[in-house]
Amino acid sequence: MSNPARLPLLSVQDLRVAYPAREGGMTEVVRGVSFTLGRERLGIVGESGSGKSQTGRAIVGLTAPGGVVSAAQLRFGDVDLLRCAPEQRQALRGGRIAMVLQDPKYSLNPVMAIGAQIAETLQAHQPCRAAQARRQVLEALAAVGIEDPARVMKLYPHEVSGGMGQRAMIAMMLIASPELLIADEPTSALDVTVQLQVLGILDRLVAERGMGLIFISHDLRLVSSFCDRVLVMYAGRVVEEIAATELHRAQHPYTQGLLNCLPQLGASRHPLPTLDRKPEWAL
Amino acid sequence: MNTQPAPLRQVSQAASSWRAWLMSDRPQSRRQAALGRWYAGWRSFAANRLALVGLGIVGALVLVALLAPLLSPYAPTVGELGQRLLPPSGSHWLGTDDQGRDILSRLIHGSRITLFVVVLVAVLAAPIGLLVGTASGYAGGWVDAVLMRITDIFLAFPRLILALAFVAALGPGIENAVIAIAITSWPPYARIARAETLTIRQADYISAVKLLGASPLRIVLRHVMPLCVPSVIVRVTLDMAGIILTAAGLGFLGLGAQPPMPEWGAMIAAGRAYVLDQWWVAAAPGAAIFIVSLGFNLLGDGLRDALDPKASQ
Amino acid sequence: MQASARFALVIVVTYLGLLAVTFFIGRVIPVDPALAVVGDRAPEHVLQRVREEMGLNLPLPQQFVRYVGRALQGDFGNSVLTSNPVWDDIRKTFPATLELATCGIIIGAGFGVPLGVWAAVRRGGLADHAVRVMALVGYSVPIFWLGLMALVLFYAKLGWVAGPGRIDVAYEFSVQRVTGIMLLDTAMAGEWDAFRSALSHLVLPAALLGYFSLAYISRMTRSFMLNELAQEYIVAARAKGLSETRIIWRHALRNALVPLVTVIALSYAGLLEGSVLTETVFAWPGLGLYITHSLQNADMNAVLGGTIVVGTVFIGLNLLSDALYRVLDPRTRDTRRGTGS
Amino acid sequence: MNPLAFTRRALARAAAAALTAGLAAFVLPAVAATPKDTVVVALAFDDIISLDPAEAFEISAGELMGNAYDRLIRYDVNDPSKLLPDLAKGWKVSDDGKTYSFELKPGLKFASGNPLTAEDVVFSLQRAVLLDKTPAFILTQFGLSKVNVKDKVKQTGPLTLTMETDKPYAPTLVYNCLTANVASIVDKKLLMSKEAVKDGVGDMGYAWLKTNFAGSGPMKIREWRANEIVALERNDNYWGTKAKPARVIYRHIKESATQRLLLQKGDADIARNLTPQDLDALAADNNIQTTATPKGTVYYFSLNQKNPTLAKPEVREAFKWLVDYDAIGKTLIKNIGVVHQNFLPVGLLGASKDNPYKLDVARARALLAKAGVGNGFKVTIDMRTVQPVQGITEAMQQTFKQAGIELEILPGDGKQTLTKYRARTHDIYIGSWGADYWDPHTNADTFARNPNNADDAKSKPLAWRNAWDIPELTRQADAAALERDGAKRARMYQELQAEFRKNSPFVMIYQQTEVAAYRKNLTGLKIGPTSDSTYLFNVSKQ
Repeated sequence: MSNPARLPLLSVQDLRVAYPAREGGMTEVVRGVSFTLGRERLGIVGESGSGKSQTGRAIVGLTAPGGVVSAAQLRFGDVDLLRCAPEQRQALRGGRIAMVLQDPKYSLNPVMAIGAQIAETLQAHQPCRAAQARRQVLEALAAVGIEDPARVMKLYPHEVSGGMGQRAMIAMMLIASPELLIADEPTSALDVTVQLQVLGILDRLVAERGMGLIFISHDLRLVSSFCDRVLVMYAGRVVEEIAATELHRAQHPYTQGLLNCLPQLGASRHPLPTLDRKPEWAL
Repeated sequence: MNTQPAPLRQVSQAASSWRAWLMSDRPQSRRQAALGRWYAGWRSFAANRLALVGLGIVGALVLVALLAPLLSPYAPTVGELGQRLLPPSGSHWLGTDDQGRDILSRLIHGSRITLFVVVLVAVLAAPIGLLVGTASGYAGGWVDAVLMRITDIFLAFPRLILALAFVAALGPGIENAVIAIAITSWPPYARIARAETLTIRQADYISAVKLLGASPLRIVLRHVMPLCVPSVIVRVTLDMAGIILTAAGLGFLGLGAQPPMPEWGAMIAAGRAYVLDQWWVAAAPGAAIFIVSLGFNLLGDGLRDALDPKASQ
Repeated sequence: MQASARFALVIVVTYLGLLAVTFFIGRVIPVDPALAVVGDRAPEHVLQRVREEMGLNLPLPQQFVRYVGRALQGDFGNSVLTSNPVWDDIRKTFPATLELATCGIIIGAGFGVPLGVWAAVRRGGLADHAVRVMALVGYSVPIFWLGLMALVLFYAKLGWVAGPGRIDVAYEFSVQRVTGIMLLDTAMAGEWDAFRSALSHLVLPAALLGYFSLAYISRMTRSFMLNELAQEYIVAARAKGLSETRIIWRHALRNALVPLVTVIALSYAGLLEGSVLTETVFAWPGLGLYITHSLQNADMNAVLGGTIVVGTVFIGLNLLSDALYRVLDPRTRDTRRGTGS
Repeated sequence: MNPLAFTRRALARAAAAALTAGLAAFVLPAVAATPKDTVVVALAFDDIISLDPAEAFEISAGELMGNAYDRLIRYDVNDPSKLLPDLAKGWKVSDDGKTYSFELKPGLKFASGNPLTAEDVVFSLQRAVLLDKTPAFILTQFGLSKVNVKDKVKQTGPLTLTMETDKPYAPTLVYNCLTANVASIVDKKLLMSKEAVKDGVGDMGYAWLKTNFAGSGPMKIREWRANEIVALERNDNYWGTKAKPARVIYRHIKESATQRLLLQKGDADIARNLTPQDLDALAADNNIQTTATPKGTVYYFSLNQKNPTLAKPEVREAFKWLVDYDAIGKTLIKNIGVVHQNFLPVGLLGASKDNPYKLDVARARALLAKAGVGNGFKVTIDMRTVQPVQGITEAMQQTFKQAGIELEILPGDGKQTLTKYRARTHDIYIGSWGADYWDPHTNADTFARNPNNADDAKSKPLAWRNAWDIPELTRQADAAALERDGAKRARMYQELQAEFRKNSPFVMIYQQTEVAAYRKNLTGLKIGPTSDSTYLFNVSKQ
């Protein structure tokens, strides 16, 4: 729980995201999500289509064209994200709120050298000389644990491994030292060994810089091991909010379902537990 | 566009339930899936007003072509020199040409020729392209090399020149013009088909079919070609305007259509001598060509946006 | 190394193909080439003599061998119609087409790309439809008709531009032709009046050709841009807080350029074939007109020369676009500098 | 590379292009009015293939030859039946009518500065025969050949020469032939200096002269750029009154409409290939005047006698009743031709003016019925896709239909239809024939002579091309060529034409009138009856 003395970093009340349906009308993919966030690690868990990513994007302001975002309240620190001008929204993005996307293979511009892409973020928020920018980029790359930043800087995305790509991505998003980082499945595209390294880096940086983190994932175990607090989403709603340490006490059958699906060492794997979904949960 | 399959009538109560059926994301049968896909395509196509305009124009062309004898006020090839080059008037809505023939009637009958040319060229060129493309794409190796060389040679050859040459060689007559245009316009389709095939070839289900021991021929014809068809169709529709213009160009250069055939290009060619004073003689067929090819373009454009995920989305 | 060898082979084959096709055409056209030389009134014995001189009495295979043999030695003979060596003719006509096509493509790409981008960004909006219609109109108008109309309006009625031909008669002989490209020659000679005259002769046909390639280029730009704008890295770029302008021009278009260069190169090649119709309407002594006229008179030497030039241009531009492709897309450069971690 | 910069560049170029376009649009005036000393002619001259008078035989080339080369004698443009001295001061024919002798004016010079003597004249005539290009027959028909020309054409003094013919031809015929281009006088010294020798045989400068000039006429040919431009320049060494314009420039403009635009804008002083409609329109423009002259060119269509149906005399006549001469004359060929139903164009000796035929479907039907094809038949016609030929053909297609004759039109380019015509594989051919020189024999020779109708005949006149076997007419034509009494000769041609009108498989349609439209500030423009007698050097410009 965040310290009530300080006003929360982010407070979301009854957030809704709707898209026009093929069949006329609108379909809501996020249906009244509410939570507040301090400088802590919040995990959002759910199957694909549960609306967790949409929640994240709505906060950053990257809801795809056509989508309609509404909320009782959506404020970031002292800024009312619902009412502020697009320019301000843009200034926030990457500056104070950053977002790490799932797969570096697609989320990095294939025809731009990595260094240039990182520098770009910096330039967009705190204009500075090329030399200055270069230095900061090198630092940023070093910060995400890349041994020879000078070389990597000049590389193109297709020339680096997924792990390194994702680190570059993180560097790119953190270089303007934001206060809130939204990580949307940041590791699910990477192979397991690399996942941990990247998470480690993420963990360290968030801690060092005292950022708020929203960690979006389908992997409950990962989230629970990594976050302070967990939102479990189903069909666009938050079905349960629970501290990571309390997970085993989860009330909601869906959460329990998710938990049961996690294989436990020693326990027999037969019959394989399956996740059952009840329509009434979605109500 | 009728999306209701006959055998399943009893299912249908209201159109809405139909829509639901068509758009269900858990289709029960292959047919339902296919129809659903078409329906979705149609919806995104219909969402594009310009495309509908195009469809309308093309439809109108077909209609006019069918009803030509009923619609045209005069005979298209009979005129009287005394009546030549009359400006548009009540009796001759679009005026008369240098032979004193009613231009409107000629335009109306000309629509048949235009349609004939467009359809025939498409029917001739597209399959050739498909066959060559898929064959070389699937076979690879020297077959690919040879076929693609040939394609390149045709591409490298100035197109109108080639068409001219063939028309000259085959002799006058619209059919020959069609053949000539077809011969010169298949290479692009081959290229497209080949590109598609190269990607399709890798697909698992192709290897599956292979494992089942299907002959290459069968694979190409049954499994590869059908998948290339949409993109080729789109390309063809987009090219139809080009075809019309090429035909017109040939007619303009005095090849292709034989007088007194009311071929639009030939009509422009004839009207060219009067373009400064009796402007309508050339303007009318010019406008006709313009409208029709615009129609085909809008249609093709819409089709592409609807069928080709790359361009739309 | 080995790749370049294969490439050389490809080129050779293509050329041989061009030769074969041209020869074939020359023989299937029901025109007696000798007749083109001697004309209608020629007594029979003159016609026969010329037929022999042209080797038209030899069996076809033998003719083809002769033909290829001479072509391979770079000897394309004289044009029947102009009595000049074919190369001289091409040295005169090709620059005319080159000048026209180049200005055409500059206009076409210079306006087409931005318009395409605009349309893509405003997808489904008014701008999109406007550009679409404008482009499709470009696809759909018979150029010879539009050309004549443009002449009537801008030359005859308004007098804004000069008429058909490449330069006013007054300057026809004052400027000596080095490159054959009027704008260059006049500029190099410092004859600015002549330059203006050449320019004002060029504007109309160039604008027309430009418009026609613009139509194609803007459409392709649009669809490439739509494709790029849907990519994940655009989302990332937005997440970085970049301005839309930067995202569109620097990220999306920069990627769209990769396929776009090919499109532009190809439509340039198309223009360089020489637009027979435009050249007729504007009395522009270019390659298209030359080839067509030669073809109609079965002047196959000339046709072959022209075809080879067009073919070369086509191949050359393909190479160029491949090269540009490599420059623009790092993924196609086979430098594996990367490391894993 | 910096992508942003790249696109900027693209934009910059766009802007630049737009700017220049705008500039050209507004800053540049339409640069009208050609230089005072230069006459600019808009003409379609894509027919020129050679500048060598011994070879050049095309209409446009003819005009250049007429302006740039001298002959021994010319005919009077205002009265073609009169002969005028050109290089020759005097000429006479021997009593046996077989030896012609000429005396040159003294002190003649070529444009090159070389003196012009009888040696050059002899060389020129011999050269034409020896090269034996297409127009050579105009000289060889008098019995000159590669073998004998060296003794038949002889220099008899520095300024005198003689030419022998094999038969006593009508002198007018011989003289008229010597006014033709092929008898132009070329610069021996210059040509021999350019001679190319291939395996021991010199070409007498042929290869060089194809694209160059070696004459003595009022104008020099400065440059010929095929399908673009021909430039003539005043010849300051000319023996006679110097040419009025310093420069005559022909611009190749194919479209009549375009020619008209150029003329009205003042970018051309003379437009030469205008359609009737454009001429009508120009009549309203008071900066423009027109001049017209009946040419030696007749338009006709002919029935191939190898086709059994077309070979029937009744059918032949029927076709002559199935052309709406009247309507065609009033519309399609208005201003550019007059209906004429004889093979001799008006203006030539003995040309008949009788035009008995008119559109009479009933009569034609009767004739066809008589021939046993009363219920019609299908037949093809080979046609060049040029106006007014195409218009006329389409008009005929309609009138033929009224008599049940289905006419299928096979359009084609000139050379194509011609190839077929010369192979006698056509049904009907529509085309034109222009006099090669100003004498009735030129047309009689081709329309009414067919010495040998076999497929491998040596000469293939129009009569042969339509397989029209006419020994009797051929004899008459030959006799007419030898008749030395002008009046008698005229009568003989009258008879030939009468017979031809009745029975020939040729349906003569009209005689061409060439019209030139020119700007008011020009004077002295006159279209000559033959292609080589339109003298631009007489044109002056205020």
